[in-house]
Amino acid sequence: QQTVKIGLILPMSGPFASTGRQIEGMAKLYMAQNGNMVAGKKIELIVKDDTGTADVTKRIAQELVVNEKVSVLAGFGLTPLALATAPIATQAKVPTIVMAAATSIITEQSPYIVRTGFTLPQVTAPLAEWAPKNGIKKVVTLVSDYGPGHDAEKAFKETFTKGGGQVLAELRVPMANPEFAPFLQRARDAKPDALFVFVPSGVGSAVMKQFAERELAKDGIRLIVTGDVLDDDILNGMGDTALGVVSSHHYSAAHNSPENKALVEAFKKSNNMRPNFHGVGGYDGMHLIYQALKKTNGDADGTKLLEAMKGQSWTSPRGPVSIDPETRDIVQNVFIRKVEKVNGELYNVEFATIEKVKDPVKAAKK
Amino acid sequence: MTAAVLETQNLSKAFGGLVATNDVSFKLPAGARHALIGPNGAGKTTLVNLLTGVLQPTSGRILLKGEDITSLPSHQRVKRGLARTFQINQLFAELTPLQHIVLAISEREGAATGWWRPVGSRSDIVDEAEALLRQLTLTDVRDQRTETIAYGKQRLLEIAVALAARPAVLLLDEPAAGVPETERHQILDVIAALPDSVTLLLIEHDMQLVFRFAKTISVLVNGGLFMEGPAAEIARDERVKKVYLGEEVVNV
Amino acid sequence: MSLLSSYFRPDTATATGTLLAPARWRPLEILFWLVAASLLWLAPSKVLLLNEIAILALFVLSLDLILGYAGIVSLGHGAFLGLGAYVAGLLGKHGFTDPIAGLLVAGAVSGLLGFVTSFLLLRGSDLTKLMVTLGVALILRELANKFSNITGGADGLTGVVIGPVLGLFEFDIFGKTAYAYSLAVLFVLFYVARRLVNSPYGLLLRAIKGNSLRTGAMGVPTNRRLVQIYTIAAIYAGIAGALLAQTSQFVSLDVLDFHRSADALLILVLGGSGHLWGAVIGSIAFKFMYDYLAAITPQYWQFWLGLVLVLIVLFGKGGILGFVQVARDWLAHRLKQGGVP
Amino acid sequence: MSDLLTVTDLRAGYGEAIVLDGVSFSLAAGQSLALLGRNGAGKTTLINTLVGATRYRSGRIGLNGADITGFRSDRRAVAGIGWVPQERNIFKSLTVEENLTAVARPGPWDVARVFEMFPRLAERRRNMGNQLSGGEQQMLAVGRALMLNPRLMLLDEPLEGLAPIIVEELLAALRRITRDEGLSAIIVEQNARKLLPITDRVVVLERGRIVHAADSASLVEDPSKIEAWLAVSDDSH
Amino acid sequence: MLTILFDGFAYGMILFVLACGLSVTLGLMNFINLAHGAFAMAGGYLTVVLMNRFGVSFFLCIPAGFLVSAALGILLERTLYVRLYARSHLDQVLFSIGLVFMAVSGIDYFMGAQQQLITLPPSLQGRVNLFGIQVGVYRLFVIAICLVLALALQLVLTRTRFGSQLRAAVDDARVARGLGINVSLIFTFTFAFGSGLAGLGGVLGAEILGMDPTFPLKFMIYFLVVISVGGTTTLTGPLLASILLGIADVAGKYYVPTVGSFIIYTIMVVVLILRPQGLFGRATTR
Ligand SMILES: Nc1ncnc2c1ncn2[C@@H]1O[C@H](COP(=O)(O)OP(=O)(O)OP(=O)(O)O)[C@@H](O)[C@H]1O
Ligand SMILES: Nc1ncnc2c1ncn2[C@@H]1O[C@H](COP(=O)(O)OP(=O)(O)OP(=O)(O)O)[C@@H](O)[C@H]1O
Ligand SMILES: [Mg+2]
Ligand SMILES: [Mg+2]
Repeated sequence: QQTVKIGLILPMSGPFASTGRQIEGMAKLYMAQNGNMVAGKKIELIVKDDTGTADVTKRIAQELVVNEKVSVLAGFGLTPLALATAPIATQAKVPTIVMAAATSIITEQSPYIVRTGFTLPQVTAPLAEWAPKNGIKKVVTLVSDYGPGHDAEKAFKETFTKGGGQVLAELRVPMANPEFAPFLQRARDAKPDALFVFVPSGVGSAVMKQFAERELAKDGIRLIVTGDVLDDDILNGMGDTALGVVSSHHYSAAHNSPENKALVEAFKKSNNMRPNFHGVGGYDGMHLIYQALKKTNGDADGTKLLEAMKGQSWTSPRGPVSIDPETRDIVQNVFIRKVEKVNGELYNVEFATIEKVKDPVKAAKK
Repeated sequence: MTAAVLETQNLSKAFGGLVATNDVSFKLPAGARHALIGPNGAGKTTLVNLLTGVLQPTSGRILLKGEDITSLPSHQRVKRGLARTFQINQLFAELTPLQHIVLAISEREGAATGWWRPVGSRSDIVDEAEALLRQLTLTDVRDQRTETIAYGKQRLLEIAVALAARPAVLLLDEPAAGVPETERHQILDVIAALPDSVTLLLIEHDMQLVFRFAKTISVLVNGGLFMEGPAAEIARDERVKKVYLGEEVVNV
Repeated sequence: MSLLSSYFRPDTATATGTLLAPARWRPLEILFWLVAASLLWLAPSKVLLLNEIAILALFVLSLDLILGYAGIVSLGHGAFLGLGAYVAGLLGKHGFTDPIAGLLVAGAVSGLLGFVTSFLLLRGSDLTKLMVTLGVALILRELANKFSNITGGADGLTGVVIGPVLGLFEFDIFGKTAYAYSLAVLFVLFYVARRLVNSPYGLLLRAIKGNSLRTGAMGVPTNRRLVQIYTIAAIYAGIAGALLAQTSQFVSLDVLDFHRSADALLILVLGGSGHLWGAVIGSIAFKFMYDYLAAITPQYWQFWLGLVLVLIVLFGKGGILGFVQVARDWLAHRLKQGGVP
Repeated sequence: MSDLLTVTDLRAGYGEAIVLDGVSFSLAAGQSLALLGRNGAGKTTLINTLVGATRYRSGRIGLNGADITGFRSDRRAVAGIGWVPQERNIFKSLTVEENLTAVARPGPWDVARVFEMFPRLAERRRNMGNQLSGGEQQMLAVGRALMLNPRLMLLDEPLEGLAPIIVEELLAALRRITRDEGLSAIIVEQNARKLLPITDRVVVLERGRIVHAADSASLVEDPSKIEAWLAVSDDSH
Repeated sequence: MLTILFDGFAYGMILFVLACGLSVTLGLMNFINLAHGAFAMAGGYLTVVLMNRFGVSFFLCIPAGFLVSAALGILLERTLYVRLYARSHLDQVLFSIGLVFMAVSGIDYFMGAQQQLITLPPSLQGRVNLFGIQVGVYRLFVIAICLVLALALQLVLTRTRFGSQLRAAVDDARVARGLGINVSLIFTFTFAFGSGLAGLGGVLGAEILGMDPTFPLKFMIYFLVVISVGGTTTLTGPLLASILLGIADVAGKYYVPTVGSFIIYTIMVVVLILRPQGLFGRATTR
């Protein structure tokens, strides 16, 4: 079989379309840069829209496996979409690369799932470590009231309290909720040093704006968030209200490395937008597949590919990364960043690095 | 006189300030051929709506065959033998006359909840329906969607549906409205042909019809009973002339 | 003569004939089911999609029962689909793996919810009904999200295990069993629904839809009938949900999403509400349209779908079936004018 | 004197069915015409076609000189046609008074005068359209048409459901209006006898064709003639 | 406490600003126009483009948003909507959803899938002290506009002949025409106005909600909740309903956060059970 097919299942329409676009754009960009021949095999990318609906994702995955005979499944914008597909991966022995969905448990659902995105706890814990060291002792957490939100809340609290911090209140915001006034008011009442926020990108801007509008800063409350809130995709639109907000994440379009500079350039040219943290997951996902194929020199057998992927390490645009052979999660540096104006545009400028962070949840289990 | 099948006791209905039915107490003896007349807005239709349970009275009681039905929902009143026609057609625009009648009969026969055998599988019902349609000269429009048949025919269907329920008491609210002179006799014949076991209350503004039909008449004015009596008396009464009949010549 | 004509204008002379006409099985109908079954062998690469269609068709069919026949509009029918899915999923997760039993339980539970909520729908305008049903569905979704310890919340319900159908047919990765199973269930329930809508009871429902004042005056306990049909529809939807959960062995919050209910409404109107076939044809058209368009342009297929919807409404009253009907009439008209017998 | 309304070879129907085929007649200003016919003869269809509320097929409608065949029905109304629909069609979410004012056009007829003609309506002026008795709706329908101050009134069974005494008053009023104010009227009515005294001419419609026409005066002597015309000839359509 | 009240009030106003256009097209014209959000989106994106690309002042965007959406309304009404007034509510639902889909992908195609945001002019940022409570300037601004709008509209509809002609046309277009009411003109005008209001809602909402292609679908539920709770026969109804919902929602989320997500829906269902025609709707008996 001369061509190796990769099934890329993404939400390309509906509320999570932007995630899909980033990843698709990145995957295509990677292929444009590195050619579509690897170890004598022609790489064919099949992009499918699952509209962010689990049963559709699973069906498409099945079709790709049984009809298209794809060697690798990839994409997955949301946790349930990945979870729904896990059994297929196991049953069909197809390596499945999760590029975006960020709950910790996913990789445990099938030995064939590999992660090139991030896990939420992985990027949250470092912030919780950093905070107490930087004069933040009392915090109110504010998260979206759904799985990932609860993960973030938990991850932050554990690390933060370990570091001597104190969580005054844990607020959970309904998913569909354009108005944050009541929650911000509660936060203010609690008089914390800082407010920790995790909400899916897209909702973030509303929090930022209303945080600024209510001038919580005036009451000496700082805003610390996970990178999702300051998604590079929309950061620049948030305006000066975002200036100075501290966040932690595994990727910033402003990351200072030649690889990244090149990537941002190219991506702006091809898709005229900034790459964001989902995009980079797609980029590295493709890289991982290419590397694995090189290693098996072209053998696309699922199990072989999977083995080849384990332990891979390379310098990604986000910095040095590797695939943890046990958990199949990605091990990467997490950065503490601050929003600053870089020649007219808002960016998350990294000022501290926590190196080689593994997914803390699984680390704790051992 | 025979016992009252239908009786109201101090029945009243107020719409906001307006008293549409004002302390009406009247008896309808079994087998009666009674007419209810009165000026426009006197409260005739309201009274029928009260009797049939479309409206709830503000005060007073309604008795059917001695049983208090004041608070019964309308469909249970029908089950107890009280049917009515509407002043303004209430038909199923989408359905054919045939379907109307079959449905009404099925409901009467308790067959309308049968959900396995198809409509029309019971020949007795279909035959009865056809007979009724023939009786009201609706055979020619049997299978047309009701909204497309002429108004006059729709009036006939309105009556046919009521008759299909085989009521003990039938309230007819201006059944002849919209039916041409030359064809009103049909309606009258149909009504006249009904056995005495059916008690009839007729509301009409067509005096010819009223006085050919009614043996006794009640006159309703401003929601209250103005006077009651044999048709002949009413026809001659000056006050009735004044408030209602005007110069209309009525031959009794 | 096709199955359509008799739905629109009776074609026999005798009264009994005209009444029975719609109930008679037409060649086209029988053909349809034969083809549907044979696709299991003829189009193995499509059975996964076909399975999805069969389930969708059942769901839309259940909506047709209340909307097309009884005239109850609903933007929250997904509630029953979702509930059914979760019930079946949870059963599978906790060791009760027999699919058929799962279906029945799911149907029963959804039916119960349908029965309870039906009483909220006896008054008010279309808009009111739309919003009450919508509200119920949204509340149910929030509940499912809140009780994530039971439902798995936003991550979805994993570890759903479904045993072989009738203890014989394992669910395979190719989706053959799934499709055969769903199609069989769809056929049985379609047949029952077909009996129901062509029975006096079905006629009664259409009458209530037409004019409930009159049905009341005929002696029909209108509300009780509405409650009944709503409950039945809920059972149907619950079973559809169960099929969804069993054939994908996974349940996530999106089974309760607004778009499920909205899509069902769309598909029904697209196919033609008030005819059981409208539900089926609508589902087929919708899914294939989606599959086809999304394959060409994963990003913008919605645009073309939207365009099709708009055109269908503009040029064909009553969805695809109505469209076909208009075409037929036009043709018949032309033939008459052309003097062709 | 010139004709106010001229109808030539008018054809109309619904979908497939042709209901009017080839109706021609004319009406002079101040003249009133009784339009008779059995159920389904096409009376309403004719009225509605004149108003422009049915699908018209062919033929010509002229209103004092101007050809209004191509007019949208609201422009016909402006051109001077007042319509009393057979089923009254009172606007249900408007009060009695609003029903009148909504369609009002300048002229001798105003709310006050309509109320004076139908005192019953004055009492009910605040009622919603759907809270009226049948007869009250009928009165309102007539009053509403008058509010347009039309040249030509088209009344489709305007006496339906009115108490005898009101009928007399209305007929008298109609006579006055046509005689004194030069208004023309086409009146559809089931009871031919009632119309004879107040109309100038009688037209009988049968299956969409005019089968008889005569001067009312000539019929007043023996109305039986009309009954003969209208008599149920053959019921086999 | 007072702050919460005000916040709720302000939130209510956002809801109203989004919904008031719909209370015209759906409420008064009885057209189930689910594409309402698309018109709002038109206003919103117009603002985004004008401000972010051409640096036009926000204050100019407000009238611009209204006019452009209104024009769009006229265009679509004349060409498409006019054919659907006589149709069943279901056809209208299908049709307008179709439009939404097209709008969603259309915007996505031209503007991209990611969220678009605007930054208010300084004069509208920050807070002022209003009888002892800190109040967002922009919120005040929105509230002012809403109140004026609602009251003006309500007056036009109840006090003028136009109002009754519109209702007549909605009740029975055929007869209204036959009685000399220029139904088409009235509908076009009203629809255009409703679309304009929708656009205005988009402009004013853009800052707080942000604009992305799925906007029309994302907020559809909110529009509909407001209209159904407020009742469709008046405009003050939806206004009061918005305020009620806003305050209840904010207060509820403040005092009993755990049930936060249920509040709006629960209120809606309860209200509609008790008063099917909406809190302030007039029941129209048959
Ligand atoms: N829902 C309502 N709200 C307020 N008033 C009403 C309502 N329904 C009827 N009315 C008033 O009650 C009075 C009686 O109405 P009803 O229909 O009983 O009169 P009627 O005797 O049938 O008159 P007609 O002979 O014209 O049909 C009328 O004046 C009418 O305006
Ligand atoms: N909407 C419609 N669609 C199809 N056919 C119709 C429609 N309305 C009327 N018809 C048919 O047109 C013919 C004439 O109807 P029309 O109402 O004009 O008669 P009419 O003389 O007014 O009868 P009536 O005295 O009962 O009012 C009838 O045969 C009727 O079946
Ligand atoms: Mg009456
Ligand atoms: Mg007529």
